[in-house]
Amino acid sequence: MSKDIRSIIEALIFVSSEPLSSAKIKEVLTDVSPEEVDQALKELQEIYENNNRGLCLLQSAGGYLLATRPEFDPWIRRLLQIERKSRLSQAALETLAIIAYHQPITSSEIAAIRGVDSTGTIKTLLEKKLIKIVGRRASPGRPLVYRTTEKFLLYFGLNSLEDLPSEEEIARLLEEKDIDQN
Amino acid sequence: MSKDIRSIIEALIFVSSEPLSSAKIKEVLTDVSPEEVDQALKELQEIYENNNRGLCLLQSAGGYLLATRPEFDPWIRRLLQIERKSRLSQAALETLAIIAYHQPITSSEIAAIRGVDSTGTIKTLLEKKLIKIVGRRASPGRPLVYRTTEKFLLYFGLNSLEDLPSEEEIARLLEEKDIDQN
Amino acid sequence: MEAGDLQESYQVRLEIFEGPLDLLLFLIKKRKLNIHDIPIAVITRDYLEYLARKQNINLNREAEFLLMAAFLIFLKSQMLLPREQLQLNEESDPRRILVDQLLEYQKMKITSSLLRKKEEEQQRRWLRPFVPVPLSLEEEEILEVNLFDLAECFYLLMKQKEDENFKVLKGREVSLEKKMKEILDLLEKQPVLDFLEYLKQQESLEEALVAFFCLLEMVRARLVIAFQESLFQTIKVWLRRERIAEGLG
Repeated sequence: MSKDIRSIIEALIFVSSEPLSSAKIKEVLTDVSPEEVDQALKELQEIYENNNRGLCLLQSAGGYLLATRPEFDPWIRRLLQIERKSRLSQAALETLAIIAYHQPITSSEIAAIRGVDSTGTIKTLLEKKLIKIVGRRASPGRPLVYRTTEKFLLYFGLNSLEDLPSEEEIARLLEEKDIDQN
Repeated sequence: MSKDIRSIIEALIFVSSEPLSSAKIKEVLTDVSPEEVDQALKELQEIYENNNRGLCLLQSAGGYLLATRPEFDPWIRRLLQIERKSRLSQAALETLAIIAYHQPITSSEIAAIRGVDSTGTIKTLLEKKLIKIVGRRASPGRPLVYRTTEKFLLYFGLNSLEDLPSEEEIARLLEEKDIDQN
Repeated sequence: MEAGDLQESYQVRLEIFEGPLDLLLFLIKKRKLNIHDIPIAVITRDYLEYLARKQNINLNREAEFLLMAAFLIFLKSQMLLPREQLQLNEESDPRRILVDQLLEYQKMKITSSLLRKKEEEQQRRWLRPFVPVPLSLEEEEILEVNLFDLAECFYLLMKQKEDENFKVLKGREVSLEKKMKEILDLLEKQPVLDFLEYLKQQESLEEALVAFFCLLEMVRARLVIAFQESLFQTIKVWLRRERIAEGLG
């Protein structure tokens, strides 16, 4: 039976248009205990890790999804006749990093950290749905407040905001960089 | 090497939105002989036939495609319905936007702005508890009057209706030049 | 560092620096300076030298680069105060704000380079580009929405509705002319304007930038005299009396 559950879950992940959370899987598999679902998910992940085939099972934005392995990118682009995907601008990345770490945050707070006005970049990020407006700050002028979205996690392959490097990791990276430069 | 070819082919079939012909695969894999491609395809089919997992490799309309096994259909339908329920349609979004900014408002006023009858969408929004009936307008026909609910505020992360972005703010965000698009 | 040392770095056009902090970090690294103990005089000279040589810079950003220049000059004057008054402990070090800002910005730069790596890896993974068609469900497009979508949707509907009569209400936009008039009015009332004090009173960064830009314009147009001496802690601005009549008209 457990083998079947894995197969059903695999099929569900395959047809899902967004990362499929284990909660949703449990909602669908009403006659299977939550523990069994978790176990089956674990086994499925192991199968994908070990079989080294064309697809891999990713855990991103709080759910599971199927994707091709990165090393096959050149052939896929040849098939789809797509140039390299366009990357975010440096300004967009910086702004995202600031929002990710300081959310919820206002436009002027972002500008204060970057040292430059960021309205244009915020607009781009909103349009790309990497950030969203979540309300207003209760301060003079009642400025709009921004947060990162699920799509942000998905875009960078993060499972949750906790996957972002910690202060310590950043500090370590900074030190390494310093050493490199000397 | 043959194993790699199988994996590349699997990835290619996965990302292809229509059945992928072996001719197309051979076009992409220029440095692999046609015989090797045919052999790899045969092996890939055998793998899928024997492993009895959630997906199968179909050959139809002159090409290969990945699909879920037919026996998992009931669960997939259940999943798609759940996914659907938690989302809004474009029509629902438009209607909700009008109600949010123009409340209290009647059904015919909504229809006047959208240019189409909105009775069905209003019903959906009522079912989702994003809007509610708050009374009747004292005008001919005494039409029902709608408002957004607390759940609406929750859904969009707002404290109150005053937190809705003003038209000016949205206009500015939309018109702001993308300085970062170098 | 002599002028020549900057030559090679000058090959990099100003646009590639995201802003003044980016440029400052670059200069600090180039000289291998300790970020916690920046020799302000040195870095200010490098910074100004860099700005002076630039060509074709984005005017939107130029104001921000210039604002930083003004701040550096201000810091330099602070650093020249007599030693005993300064007591260079962490708290009273006038460079503190700048250092904090640089450190935070540096952190964000590191993070953004990590994000860049993740982006690269993720971009080489391909998801299924299509959603399987649900068998018998209605064909309505379904979507996930957030507040921006909601507001944008409403805005676009209204725009459609009121098409040519629709007036786009800009947010509180500060025009150069208005700001310049405000500054000139102030100078009419008081002999000397403490410019950094004035900048601090501005409600937004944008407004402060416009104000600073106005000052530069007025100096260029010889409407005012701006004076900054190391012993003073700010930039002082006087009206050029003889020019005002023919001035802005």
